Amino acid sequence: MEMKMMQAEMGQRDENRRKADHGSWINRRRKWLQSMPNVFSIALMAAGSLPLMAIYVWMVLVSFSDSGLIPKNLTLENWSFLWSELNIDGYIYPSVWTIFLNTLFIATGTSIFEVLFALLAGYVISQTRFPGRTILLQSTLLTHAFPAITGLIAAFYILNTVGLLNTLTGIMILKVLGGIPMSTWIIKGFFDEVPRELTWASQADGCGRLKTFMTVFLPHIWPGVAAISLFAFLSGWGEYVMISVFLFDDSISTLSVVIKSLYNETSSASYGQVMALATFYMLPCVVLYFFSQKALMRMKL
Amino acid sequence: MRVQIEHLYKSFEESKAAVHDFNLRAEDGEFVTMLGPSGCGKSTTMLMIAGIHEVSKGSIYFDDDLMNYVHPKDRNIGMVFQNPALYPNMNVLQNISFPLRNLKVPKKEAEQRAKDAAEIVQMSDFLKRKPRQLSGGQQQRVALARALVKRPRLLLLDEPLSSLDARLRMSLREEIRRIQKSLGITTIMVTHDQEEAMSMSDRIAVMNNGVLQQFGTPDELYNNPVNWFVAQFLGMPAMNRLECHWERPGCSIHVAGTPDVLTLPAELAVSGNIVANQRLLLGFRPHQAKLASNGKGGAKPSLGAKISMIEFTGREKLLHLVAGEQEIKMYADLSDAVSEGDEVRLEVAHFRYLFDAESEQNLMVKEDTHEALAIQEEGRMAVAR
Amino acid sequence: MRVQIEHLYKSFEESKAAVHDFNLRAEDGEFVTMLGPSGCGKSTTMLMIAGIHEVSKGSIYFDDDLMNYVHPKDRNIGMVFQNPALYPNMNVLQNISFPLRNLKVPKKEAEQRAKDAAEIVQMSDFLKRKPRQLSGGQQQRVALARALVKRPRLLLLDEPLSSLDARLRMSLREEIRRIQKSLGITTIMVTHDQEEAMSMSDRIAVMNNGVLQQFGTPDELYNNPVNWFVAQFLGMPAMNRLECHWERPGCSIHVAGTPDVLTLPAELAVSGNIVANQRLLLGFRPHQAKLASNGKGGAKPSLGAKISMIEFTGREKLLHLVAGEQEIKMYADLSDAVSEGDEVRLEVAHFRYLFDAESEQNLMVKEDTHEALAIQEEGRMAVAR
Amino acid sequence: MMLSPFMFNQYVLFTITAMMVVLISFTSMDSALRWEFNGLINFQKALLDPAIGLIVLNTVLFVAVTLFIKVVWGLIIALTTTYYIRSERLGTFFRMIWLLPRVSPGVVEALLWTWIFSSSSYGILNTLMFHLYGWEAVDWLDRYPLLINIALSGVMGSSLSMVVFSSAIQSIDKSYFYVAKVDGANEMTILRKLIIPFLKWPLTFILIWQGLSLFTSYESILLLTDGGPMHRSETWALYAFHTAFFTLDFGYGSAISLFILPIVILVMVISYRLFGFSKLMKSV
Amino acid sequence: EPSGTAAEKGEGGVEIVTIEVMTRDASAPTRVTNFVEAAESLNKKLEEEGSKQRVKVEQIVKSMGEEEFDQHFIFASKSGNTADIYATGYSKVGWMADGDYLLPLEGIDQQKVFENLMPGYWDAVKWDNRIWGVIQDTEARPIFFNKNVLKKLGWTDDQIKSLPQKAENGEFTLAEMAELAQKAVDQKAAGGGLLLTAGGKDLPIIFLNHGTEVYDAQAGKYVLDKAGLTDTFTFLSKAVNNGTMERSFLSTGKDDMLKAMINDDVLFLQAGIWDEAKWRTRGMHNKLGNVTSEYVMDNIGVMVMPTAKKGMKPVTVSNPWVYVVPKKTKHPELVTRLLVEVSSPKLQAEHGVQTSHIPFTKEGQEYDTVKQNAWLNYVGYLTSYSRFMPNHPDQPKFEKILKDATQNIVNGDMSPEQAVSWMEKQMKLNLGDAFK
Ligand SMILES: Nc1ncnc2c1ncn2[C@@H]1O[C@H](COP(=O)(O)OP(=O)(O)OP(=O)(O)O)[C@@H](O)[C@H]1O
Ligand SMILES: Nc1ncnc2c1ncn2[C@@H]1O[C@H](COP(=O)(O)OP(=O)(O)OP(=O)(O)O)[C@@H](O)[C@H]1O
Ligand SMILES: [Mg+2]
Ligand SMILES: [Mg+2]
Repeated sequence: MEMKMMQAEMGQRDENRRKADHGSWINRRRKWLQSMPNVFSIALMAAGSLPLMAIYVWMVLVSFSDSGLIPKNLTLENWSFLWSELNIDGYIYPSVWTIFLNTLFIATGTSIFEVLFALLAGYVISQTRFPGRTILLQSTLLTHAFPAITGLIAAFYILNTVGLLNTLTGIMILKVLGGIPMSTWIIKGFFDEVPRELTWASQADGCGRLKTFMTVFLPHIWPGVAAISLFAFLSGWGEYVMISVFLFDDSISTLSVVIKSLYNETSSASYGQVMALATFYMLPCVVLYFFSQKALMRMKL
Repeated sequence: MRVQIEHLYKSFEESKAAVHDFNLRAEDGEFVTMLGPSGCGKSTTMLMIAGIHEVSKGSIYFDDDLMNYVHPKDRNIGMVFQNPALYPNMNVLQNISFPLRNLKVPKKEAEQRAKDAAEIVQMSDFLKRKPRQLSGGQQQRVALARALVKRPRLLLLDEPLSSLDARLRMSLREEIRRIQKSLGITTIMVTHDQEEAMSMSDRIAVMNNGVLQQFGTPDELYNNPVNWFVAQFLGMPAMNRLECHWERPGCSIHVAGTPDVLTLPAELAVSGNIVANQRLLLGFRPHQAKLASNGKGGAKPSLGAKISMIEFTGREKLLHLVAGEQEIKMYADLSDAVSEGDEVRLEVAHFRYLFDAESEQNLMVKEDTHEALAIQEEGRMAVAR
Repeated sequence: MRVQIEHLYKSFEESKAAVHDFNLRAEDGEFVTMLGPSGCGKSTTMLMIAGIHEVSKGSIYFDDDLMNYVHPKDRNIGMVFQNPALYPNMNVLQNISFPLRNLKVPKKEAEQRAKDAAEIVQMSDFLKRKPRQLSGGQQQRVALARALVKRPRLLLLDEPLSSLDARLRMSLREEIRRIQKSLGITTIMVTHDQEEAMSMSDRIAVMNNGVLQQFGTPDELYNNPVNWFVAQFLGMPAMNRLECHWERPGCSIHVAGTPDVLTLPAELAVSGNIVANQRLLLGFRPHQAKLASNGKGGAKPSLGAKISMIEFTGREKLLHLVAGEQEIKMYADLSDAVSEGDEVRLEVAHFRYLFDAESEQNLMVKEDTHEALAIQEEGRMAVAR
Repeated sequence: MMLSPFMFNQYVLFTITAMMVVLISFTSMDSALRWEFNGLINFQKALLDPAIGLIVLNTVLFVAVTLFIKVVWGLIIALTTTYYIRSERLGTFFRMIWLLPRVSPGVVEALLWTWIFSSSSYGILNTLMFHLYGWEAVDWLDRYPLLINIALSGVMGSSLSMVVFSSAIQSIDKSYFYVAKVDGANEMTILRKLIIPFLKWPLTFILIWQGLSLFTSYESILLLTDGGPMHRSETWALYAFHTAFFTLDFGYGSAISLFILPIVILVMVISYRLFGFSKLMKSV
Repeated sequence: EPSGTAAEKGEGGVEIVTIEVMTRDASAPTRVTNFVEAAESLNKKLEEEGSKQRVKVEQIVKSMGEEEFDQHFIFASKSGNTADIYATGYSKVGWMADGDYLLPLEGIDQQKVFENLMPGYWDAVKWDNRIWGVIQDTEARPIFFNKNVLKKLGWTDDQIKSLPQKAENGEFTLAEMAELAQKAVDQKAAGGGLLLTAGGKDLPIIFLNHGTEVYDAQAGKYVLDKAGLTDTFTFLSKAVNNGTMERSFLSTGKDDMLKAMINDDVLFLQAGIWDEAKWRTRGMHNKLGNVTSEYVMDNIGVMVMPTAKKGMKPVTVSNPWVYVVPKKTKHPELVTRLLVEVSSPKLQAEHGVQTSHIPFTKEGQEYDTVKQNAWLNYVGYLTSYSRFMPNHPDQPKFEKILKDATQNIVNGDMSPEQAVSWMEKQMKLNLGDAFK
């Protein structure tokens, strides 16, 4: 009982000696100071992101408006190319859906083959030791650094020789070849992260190479595959220079070329029309992006 | 420095509280351990003491100063984690002198003091190495030196040894204890290794599910656990748990699934609210039983069981027994001639761990302990506003 | 199935051999442990047995079949790694049935057998969970089930327990041993935890630096270690090491830095190539000494020492002593009234660990042990073609 | 076997391409696409080219400043969204927004920016400025062609560095931050002594990889200002493209583009030495 | 499947031949739309002749830059993917013919429509003494002067009215013009004095009016007229140094120049006659937006660029558009006939009126609609002072050298003499054999 008294007394003494309580100004100030970085960061990001957001929102709005660059009256007219023809300056372009399919062909083709080859190469480079491996990796950098411009002439000769000039396939092949080094590099990083024990376990569990790849590697490198697929798709989807140089027929032109031709100085296409087309052009990218953005955030080197 | 924690709560976003009404008082120079299973809120509590997590409710005082809103860097504490978290880009000396440099201690002096600290943890020969060139134990020692170098008022250790192998763990335990003692720094350590807690601490706080179970000296906890959770958590191999019920309330116990009845030594007989047939848990540690000499049960009350397995531990045998349906472990001398499958009788030499099966509260806790606990509680209440 | 390994070598790219002339023979149904410090080549050996690493030189036989060039998937082994290495995209049931599916066992049957295996490791309630939803110990049990499910001829366990906490480790040890025994699968396990090795194995192979040190039963290794490395590696806390030299060659020993002389029990007296003053290492375990009853040294030869620290372990006290300059640890009863700083005398009760200081070979190893080792070696030679 | 497509790309195709470029650079190939070798004349021309001074300056400015912006802005986004902003959702949201430029095709972006910076008083920026500050219409793209190109490729191009840095920061063990705070480090020290060193590899990678990309890329400038007005936003790679495909002097264009190679190799050697880049490549 | 011509069997065994016609200039679509009518008229003739073939025109208006068009043409030709007829500036005839991309149109000059073609204009489509194309239109690049600014400087209406005649006669010199321009700037009558367009076909005009020769048509080689170049460079250097000309004129956009003129902010501007259409349609006037031809002619005058010395004959440069036929066309004969049809006065006139270009034959120029067009009437006489730059394959290189040298002068990096010797070096390097 006495002990109890003593304890309570001590508590009382503590209380008396204690200086500042939860609500005192010094503690309020401390609290405020500690939340500064958070608040400041949010403010900075909001300030930075809003204009960016605004630009894309503006783009969509203009596409639905009939009054130049400042969106006012809403209308669907600019989007009429979806169901009727795309007619600018009296010139009728091929159906936008044909152009869309052309673009899609290049983009998905690039994506599929680039990922396939990068997977094969990344797997070997990451999982096996062989003479010349380092050199191979270094050469990746060199190819990356090689001025791509003049390669275009070489590419012309090569394409012309194999008869792929003025074909979508030709463009696709060029895109694939150009993208392989970067994709391989990224996917190699994902292969590197696969625990070796897992591959050993699968061997001990009776898997051959292919099965090991499918069951052990694929689930691990999935984000990487998603990331490079997206990148490959985007690069194919957005390609402009090669298409403008190597494709001659309107029937196989792509959205990038059409849009570029629409905003040339000499063209009189309306802003709304071009924006509508541009929005239409961006849409698949955005959709894909929403599906794969988680994968993107896990990208490593 | 004295650390006092009062009615501390922490909830992470909507989910239930990770720490619930936690109270603790570490006296100046004391070594207090927080012990509990994984996920019970030990680290969370530590991080609140360090000021890294915000406190949801409650107060933390260092001596008489409210610390809740003080930035970690102004609390003057040293901290070591399970992962030594040495800055990989700095060498050992730079790592150790880092806290001093943050205090704007001149470079020369900082290095000298860092060297002294390195001396204490016996890492003087490795000052120029980078962390990745050190073994796990060496890294931990550097982390310790880094935590100590600025002579903090409080040392916080969050499972500093759990990633090390047994041998290293053993030797670092001694080292930490030695240093802490010689410097006299109040220290709070987190662990889920009861052996570590027992061998190092002045007092231990056992936690479960975010709630403090018992706070006392290793001895108190080991001998007078307030409930089954504390009892089974301390000691290795764990305490045996026999389900039983009162045969004669307060005096003798019937072990479930067997014909055997055990009588409580007279001095331990329990009184109070006892119901006939009330279900009980009898606890005893593997070394608190022995084989009845003739194998048949002697004068003392004994329990029949069958040996299911024998483990060899070097200096003894660990017998795995089955009594009724219940498993029991006990030590036997190397010389005891028993083999797997034998039927034996064992004498339980200890009846201080007797729990109510419902509440799992210890029925044997001495009155004064209960009282002390109550007082402690009331003291806290008085302090709270 | 019998596993026989003969003159096995492994070198990784030019550097020195990670495994050097390794020989081992695991009989059908035997549980063999490879024990050694980190980096001594245990995992490397295991991976060669599994067929994942290529063999540099030497042979591996399963029964009488040379395995060197057989693909892992055709060796019919089950393997558990230190990191449980569960397929994160599959649930528990799929993980366990995976090896069966590879053998083209029909889905129904595979799942049934997987469920049975899950039953054995008591994971039946978690079949639908993904690995990341399991605790470390549960993951290990799933890995074990996966290794067992196809009833492999050989079970390889590479530190299956090292990532777990003490309590779990303990319970899984028992489980593995129980399963292995009941299924009678030849098992090779790697560990660097001597306690684990001692409590689980039929025979232990102690390795150091890629070289096999000793291969025998836990008992043999514990009581008759062939050299200091083996002796200090087994038992916890580690064996005490006293530097001494012959006082009377073969009969009595002078402990370095003290005035004390210890006499060998008559039946242990050593003969052979003995040089006067030859430097020795006397080993004894912390429980193989006791305090001389009167504290002054009695009839038996004893050693003077000073208590530097006392650790409380629950059931005993661990005394840290200093004799001369040398540190000693020993257990004392809780009842022994000693405190830090006391001068005490201790009686060493065990003289079977006496090593030559140069070669660190055990001088006390009984002739028959030496002989047994020699025979074993010859047996191997005879089998090799 | 499995490497064959990669090897084929890396060795066969790349070698053919490189060989052709080198060969073409020794010809006077023009619109007629004839292989007429003319020795070193193209290289002499390049050295005498009056535009070269400005172009080299532009290139250096473009690469250095763009890279700087990419890295710094990418780092700022990564840091604020993964470290400073406490709400994980908000951080993810901001990161998602900043990935948008990465997914919009170059042509669309060029289109947007052309209209935003349009010189007419109907240009978006001009309209804004007029309403906010009453500014006269400014011909942004003609007045600040290089600046705008740099700013846009820098800010819009920071997506990749942001992604890389964010995942790197997120993979830093939290206890480092805890310890550093307890050790008395303020936010600045944590950033300098802890986060930045942890980002060494990603930083090196971004610097080298993106730096090389910038040296050899031209598409964004081509689409926005086309190097103009009068070379004021022309970079080396774009100049090579212009010479080859606009002036139709393929031989000379190839020769110009080859001048980038020594720079690239120099950068690689330096980074190899300086950052131990080899380690990154050897990573298992 | 390669593009180009496609033939299909129509009803009654009539073979319909598709002819692709392409232009890159979306602002003058008449260059291809005219072919529809031309095809109708050709089909009529074919029917009369009893031919089984009928022509169908596929129009391609692919808006692209000049350079993109060049790439397109080269690569499409090399791989056999061309259209059948291209509309393009005449200056490409040289390199297109030289690169063996074109079909020579032998004898087409004998056709009746071309009887009264403006003198000398066949040269525009000739290379190596063969005809490679058909003229499509013509224009001129005079000096525009702002009447309001002149009035501010105290000029009377009469003085203003007689200015073009004086320039034509060589009485009003470049020096006087520069002086006037400087006065305008000094007195703040206008923001700018003189603006020169920097395009490849425009920049040489100032050189030609200094009497500088750049090309020896006889030998087919470029020449370096040091005296003329030095004079021109001196003129330019002085003009930018005393603020008569913007130092940045080489990089100023054409639209800005046009805006300055219509808004009375510059005194003299060298531009093309077709630029009048932009004032009419592009809303360049700050207050009025689109203006009428009448407004333009009321406020802005047009004259040939004055010469450096009194008495010299002034020069403007023209860049006539032409039709060329790729060598790989499958129907050379039909294509040739189609070109004849499309050159009818009526179609010339339609194009001319719509786009402010001048028809290239007398019949075209005298066509009703042209005659009634005030603007074309006002500027039509300029074509008699027009010359064209050579259509030598190396012309782009030469233009670049000239422009770079001018840039050096304008920047003040070189003295006129240095610039000339720099040009000599460059021409030797770049033009090789084509330099005398
Ligand atoms: N940042 C967080 N957000 C949400 N919940 C958290 C967070 N940190 C911890 N928790 C939850 O709080 C509880 C206590 O976690 P804490 O880390 O304190 O456990 P612990 O006792 O340290 O366990 P361990 O021994 O495994 O380290 C756990 O249930 C955990 O899931
Ligand atoms: N792939 C490899 N390449 C080169 N050296 C290796 C490789 N794997 C292992 N080693 C080396 O071989 C030696 C033995 O390694 P091993 O993994 O067998 O050790 P261990 O006994 O399993 O150690 P631990 O207990 O730490 O797992 C070590 O020195 C190690 O560095
Ligand atoms: Mg924790
Ligand atoms: Mg290992």
